[in-house]
Amino acid sequence: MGQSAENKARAERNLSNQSKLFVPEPQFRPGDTPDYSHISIPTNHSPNRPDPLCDAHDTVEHALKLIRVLRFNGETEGEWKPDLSADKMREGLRHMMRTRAMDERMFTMQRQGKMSFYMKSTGEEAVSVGHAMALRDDDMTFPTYRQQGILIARGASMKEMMCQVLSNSGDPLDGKSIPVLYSFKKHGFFSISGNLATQLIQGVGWAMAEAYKNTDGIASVFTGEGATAEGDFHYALNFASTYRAPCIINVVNNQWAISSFQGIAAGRGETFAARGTGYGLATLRVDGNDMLAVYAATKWAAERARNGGGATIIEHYTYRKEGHSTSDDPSKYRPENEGDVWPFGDPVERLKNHLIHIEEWTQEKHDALAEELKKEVRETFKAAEAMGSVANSTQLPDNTMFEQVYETEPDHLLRQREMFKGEIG
Amino acid sequence: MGQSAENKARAERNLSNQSKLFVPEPQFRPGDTPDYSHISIPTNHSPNRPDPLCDAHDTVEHALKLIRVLRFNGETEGEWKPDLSADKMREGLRHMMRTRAMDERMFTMQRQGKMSFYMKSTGEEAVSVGHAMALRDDDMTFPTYRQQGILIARGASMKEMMCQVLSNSGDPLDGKSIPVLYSFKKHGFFSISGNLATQLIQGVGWAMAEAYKNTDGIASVFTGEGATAEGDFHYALNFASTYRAPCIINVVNNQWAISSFQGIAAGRGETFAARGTGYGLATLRVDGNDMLAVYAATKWAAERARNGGGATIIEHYTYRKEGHSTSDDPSKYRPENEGDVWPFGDPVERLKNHLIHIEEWTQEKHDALAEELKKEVRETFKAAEAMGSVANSTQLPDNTMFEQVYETEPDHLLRQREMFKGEIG
Amino acid sequence: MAKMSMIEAIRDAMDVKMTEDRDVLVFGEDVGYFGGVFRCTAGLQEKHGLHRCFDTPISEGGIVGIAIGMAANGLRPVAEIQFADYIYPAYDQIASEASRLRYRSNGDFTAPLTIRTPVGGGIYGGTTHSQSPEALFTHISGLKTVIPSNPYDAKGLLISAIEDNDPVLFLEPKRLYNGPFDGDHQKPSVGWKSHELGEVPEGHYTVPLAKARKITEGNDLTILAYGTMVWVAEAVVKNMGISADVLDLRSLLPLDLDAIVESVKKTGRCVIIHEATRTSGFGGELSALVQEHCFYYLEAPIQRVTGWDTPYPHAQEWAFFPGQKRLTRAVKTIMKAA
Amino acid sequence: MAKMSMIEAIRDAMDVKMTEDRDVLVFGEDVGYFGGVFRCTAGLQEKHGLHRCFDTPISEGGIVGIAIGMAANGLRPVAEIQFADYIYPAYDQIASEASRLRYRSNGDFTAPLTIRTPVGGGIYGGTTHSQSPEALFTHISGLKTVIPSNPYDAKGLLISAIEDNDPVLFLEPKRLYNGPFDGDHQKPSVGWKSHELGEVPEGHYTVPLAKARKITEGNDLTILAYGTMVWVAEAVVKNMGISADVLDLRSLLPLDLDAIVESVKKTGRCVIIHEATRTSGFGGELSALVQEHCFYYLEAPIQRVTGWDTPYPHAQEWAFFPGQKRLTRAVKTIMKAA
Ligand SMILES: Cc1ncc(C[n+]2csc(CCOP(=O)(O)OP(=O)(O)O)c2C)c(N)n1
Ligand SMILES: Cc1ncc(C[n+]2csc(CCOP(=O)(O)OP(=O)(O)O)c2C)c(N)n1
Ligand SMILES: [Mg+2]
Ligand SMILES: [Mg+2]
Repeated sequence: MGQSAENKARAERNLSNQSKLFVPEPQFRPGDTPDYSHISIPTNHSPNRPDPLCDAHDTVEHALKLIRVLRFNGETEGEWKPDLSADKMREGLRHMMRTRAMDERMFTMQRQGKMSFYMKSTGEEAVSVGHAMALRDDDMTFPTYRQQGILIARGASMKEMMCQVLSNSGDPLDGKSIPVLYSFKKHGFFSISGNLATQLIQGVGWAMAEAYKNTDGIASVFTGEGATAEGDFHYALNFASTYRAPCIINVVNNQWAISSFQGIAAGRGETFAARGTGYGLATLRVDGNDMLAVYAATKWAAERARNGGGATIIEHYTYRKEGHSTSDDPSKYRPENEGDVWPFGDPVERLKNHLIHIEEWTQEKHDALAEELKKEVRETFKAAEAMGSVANSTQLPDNTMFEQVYETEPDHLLRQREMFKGEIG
Repeated sequence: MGQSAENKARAERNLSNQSKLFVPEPQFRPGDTPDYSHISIPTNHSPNRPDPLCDAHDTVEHALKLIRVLRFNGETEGEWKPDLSADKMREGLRHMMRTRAMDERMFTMQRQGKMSFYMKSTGEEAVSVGHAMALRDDDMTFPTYRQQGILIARGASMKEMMCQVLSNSGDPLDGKSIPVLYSFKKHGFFSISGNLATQLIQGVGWAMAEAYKNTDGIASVFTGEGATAEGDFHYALNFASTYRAPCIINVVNNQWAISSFQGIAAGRGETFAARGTGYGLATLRVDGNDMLAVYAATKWAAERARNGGGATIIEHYTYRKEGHSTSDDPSKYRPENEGDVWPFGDPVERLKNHLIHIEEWTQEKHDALAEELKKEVRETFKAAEAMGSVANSTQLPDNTMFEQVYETEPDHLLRQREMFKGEIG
Repeated sequence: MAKMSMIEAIRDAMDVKMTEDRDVLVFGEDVGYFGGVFRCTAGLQEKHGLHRCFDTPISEGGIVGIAIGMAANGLRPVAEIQFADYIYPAYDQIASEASRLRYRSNGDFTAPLTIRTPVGGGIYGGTTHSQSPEALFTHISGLKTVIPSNPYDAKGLLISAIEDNDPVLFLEPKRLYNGPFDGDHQKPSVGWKSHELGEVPEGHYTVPLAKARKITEGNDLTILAYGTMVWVAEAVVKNMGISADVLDLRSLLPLDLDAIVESVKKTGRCVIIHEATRTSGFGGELSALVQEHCFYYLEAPIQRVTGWDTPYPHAQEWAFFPGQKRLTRAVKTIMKAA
Repeated sequence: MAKMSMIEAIRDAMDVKMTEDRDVLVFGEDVGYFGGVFRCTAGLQEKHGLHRCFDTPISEGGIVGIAIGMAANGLRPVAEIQFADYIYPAYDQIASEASRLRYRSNGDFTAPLTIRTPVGGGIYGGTTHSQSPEALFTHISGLKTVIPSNPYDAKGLLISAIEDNDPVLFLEPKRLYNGPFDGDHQKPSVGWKSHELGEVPEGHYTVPLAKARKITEGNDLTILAYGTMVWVAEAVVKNMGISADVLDLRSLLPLDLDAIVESVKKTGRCVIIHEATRTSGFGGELSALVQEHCFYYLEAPIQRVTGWDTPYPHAQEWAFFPGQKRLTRAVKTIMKAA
């Protein structure tokens, strides 16, 4: 096309407002009344449960269905129902409630200026807690910022976690990282990166090392549905497939990536679990608000990985009930009550209902537990805050910032340490 | 694990040679006698031909099968048989033979030191030629270094191509790029990058621009099977799906990526076409040594894209008959005769046999054409070489190297031009 | 003249270009309906349509990749990378592709695209929301790198960037989005509306891409600064009561070397300040250029004032940030030196 | 003592470490059965097993990504990137992840991995097989960047890199793989076997990571060089018959600043040479450091001799390459200057 033809074409485009460029949009925006009746919740819940060492191809349908165990009426159903004692289920309930109680308190404290930032996992507690309970405690997890439930389930010190979000003198990370980017090697919890998706392929490498070392350890890696669009997601699926790495690749589909609905990442793809099909990975899709289903799917994938069957991708279908972080206001881009009408209910309520249904729990006990946890969280926070916060002083010496750049401080950093000493006088 | 426990574990690993780390290997290595009898060549060749605007899901099976038209006995068969006149088929045959003749000559000339480097497409000519013939000439292609057949089919000047590989005064790129990294906007042939896979997502962007401008142009992007492991491949599939970009994503599976067999990239994935399934793209897999099948599959995908149906991924199943490039010696990593026993035959032979079978061609005409093309290539090369080569002088002024870094040369480059002037005296 | 924050000025630049030229598209993570996490694209989708301002998948490489294809196909895409700290997945598309397309095709194809991204610290963003990676881009031939320090320049430079026929990386100092910032985080913040550089003409105007701007004029010292550091430098000059040229470089590649050389030849002393990590930062290049061109005029060693060679820490943010104290010390040292 | 080419020395370093330590793994594109496109890993798979030296998918980001995970899990991976020109898809994993893991986890996790990759031109590789991107890595805190110029150093430095507990980028000047190269491409090439630095001890030895090496000793001038440029500098010094310190820096980050400062204080003149593009190249940092530390000793402006600010052209390779002519001119200029 010559220059003048190009100019003409441009002028025409400027006149017309026609375009065939398709851009996906969510069904509901602020002001709309969300209606999710089109999301079918199958009554006979789930696909079958194949042998964990089955051919990956046998799970193709699972990527398009939804593994569920808990019915809304408190009953359980289907092949995936795990063999969990009432004690274990109560333990899981407690972990979820404790996670939620901590999230609540931290959010409020951030609003009061005690910390710079916080991220809740409200509505998604079953994913992290159910998953962690189905793993061995020494299986390394590579979480995102929304799996604090793993730490809670594995018995990490809540005070240490709070000191991390406060960036104070009790912070194991010495204030180097922003709130919620925990690192707890002792709890099999990999250092969380602020860069999305990068850890997926690292977790695959970790799993390859387990295989190389001839252990039966596995790795479990996490991403939100939004971050599946990064190259690292592809690397993880591809390398996990090629080297049959003993790992689980979890996609937590909570419908939103900050303000973008899941369709921006999904495109015309039917589910995120189905992304694994073309790589020859086992693919499961699970009701992420159903702790028993998450537990069951994880058990299956862990057994597969541990026994040489290779990687499974699990899509945890859930909903992000709150804002993305304390910096976010979700009412700007989605209907306020969307979370309430989300058809899969609340993970805490659903497990509670089941335990009450089987007469292993009561509403009174539940309320008492909630109260107990609230108190524990409040007191723990008080103790943590005593060690400093950004609101007054973090009580952290500034020159820790020069540490852990390298194993030993090279000359140029020593020189800069000196310059800094001169600066603070 | 404490330090001493870690040391002990390491010592144990050093003693044992056990490892569960799986690393895939090709079936045959130098010294082996390759046997491909396990690759089934279906006699009733292909899957059905759905409507080009069908649901992507209707092509899931196509990703696992193989579209074929030409039988080895010269007959054609199946729903995919395109409506191509004998003239058009002879034209295709000629393009393939011309591509091959040029490749042969350039290879020899490289060995004689006339150019620094060359890459042949021998055995894969049907992919580029069949594809180009099924597109409109103004559809933009984003090729790799092995689709020179597109240029030939679109009538690019062979002399200009030769001047490019010679980096001489007739080179439209002024010697800036290494041989075969052509750029021919006028022939809808995007500038080839030396960086693998990067152009896939650019092609999707080009296609989005076509949709935005409300034209009915499409883009067609290429990658080898090896380079599908790059992040850009994932970006391309994902963005093409999200924005329903009018494009075709071609994976040329020629079994080898330099010395790595296709299983390194594929892992446990069944086919490369199937990678598209999880993204909700249409997926076709085609016998890449069957020009009519390539033509037919491309027509289908182009029609789908042009009419708003979105992107198709096509895996072209073929074999790289020669070394990766003039720098490569394939006998180091695969059996010498593997190409000969490759069960899908040679694309030129297969189309020739068909034309002879339908009595539109003879062996004599074929030999004469081969001779004619050889001569044409030899003479064209002579004319091109007269314009310079790396063997003596490229006849290119050195300071063209400062041009086209930016639209206008900024001060710092002008200063460097001056410095260079001083240097050459 | 309107009063605008830097966010509004940036938004206005895009609005002006989108209105003038239908080839201008705007996209990136959260930029569509929501208008961007820093609100720089707020309202553009509503005004110009879904297909002209839209959300992308979280894939920086993909975002720049489609921008290149669109630009090569005649459009003028403006892509947002949510934080410069997240630009690295797009590094290959920027360095190997956008910046090389014109050269490797000898002008057959070009990539007139703009990449906008917020840089710098000062908002407790820690290691992954505070980086200033300009030096990783000024090493890339074929690319232009621009960084405004105020609303007026931001709008004028962004319009120039969009109209430029080469790829431009447009760095936005996020700590300046709402007002100038002199490094004193305990002072109440002042908005752009009460600053003269918050006066932004309506409609179309440009600020040229390779021209520095003199913020203060003086004889004893030259301070080379860009982005947030311009305001740190201005405050130090004012507080110390010294007579100094403060140059806001605005464009790092290409660079206004003439303005730099003219000033240093006059003053004989040069301090360079940037927020980025010291080693191999852009200050190294500036220092080398100054001594190459002004060697015989220099009365004291050129000083670099920078962030430390560590990641940007969270709790120790203000100990990392090159604020007035650090600059003042350097100025004192250079003024004392014989 | 054995005579080895640089390829053999590099291979030997890996062989020694793989034999000593089963935690050492080697992988990358084509490195397994085939032994790498430059043959640096030839024979390692056969000797140490398929699971210790293997091919990877063509995915530089994936390669570095698994290396990080393995390293964090106690192994010592050595990853090959086929050409440094193809390292950019791994840039994020290197800059944001490998280099940051120790810091952001405060030492809870570390990434002791080595990334080997060939750099530099001189083989008609054009824009995408010739780059020298070291300056893009010396800006990254937490990473070490090393570049040998001969077989002896290559082996010793590579063993140090593998044993180091931090990530190390190991750059291999491909034009030096088979012999020293002084920039004169018309001269018949000489192999390492006839050079004293081709004498390489068998078994384990190390060359420390932050120490420069003096190639020639003299009083009038200091030339700072690394990689291929070391041999260009040596040839110029010899041909011009001048008395110069030629320092082979070997390690760029951390840097042996003491050796540099000592030499420049002695000679008062400094020329820096590198093959990479000029603007924001590592020469800028070196120049800045030299003038900061030796200002009062300098008798002439520091000179930078570099590749041009263009992509590396194919046909014009030798016009881009900073060879003896370019360096000689700079030396003459600096020696003439008062
Ligand atoms: C590489 C990179 N790009 C962008 C961001 C900014 N960012 C942080 S969280 C987020 C959304 C992630 O959404 P999703 O993956 O769905 O996880 P969710 O927050 O829903 O758990 C974005 C865009 C980032 N941290 N890293
Ligand atoms: C990003 C990048 N990594 C590595 C290379 C080096 N390289 C060039 S071609 C090639 C193999 C490609 O194989 P495939 O994609 O199957 O294409 P084919 O050569 O078989 O057509 C490699 C590794 C490159 N050019 N770019
Ligand atoms: Mg999400
Ligand atoms: Mg191939």
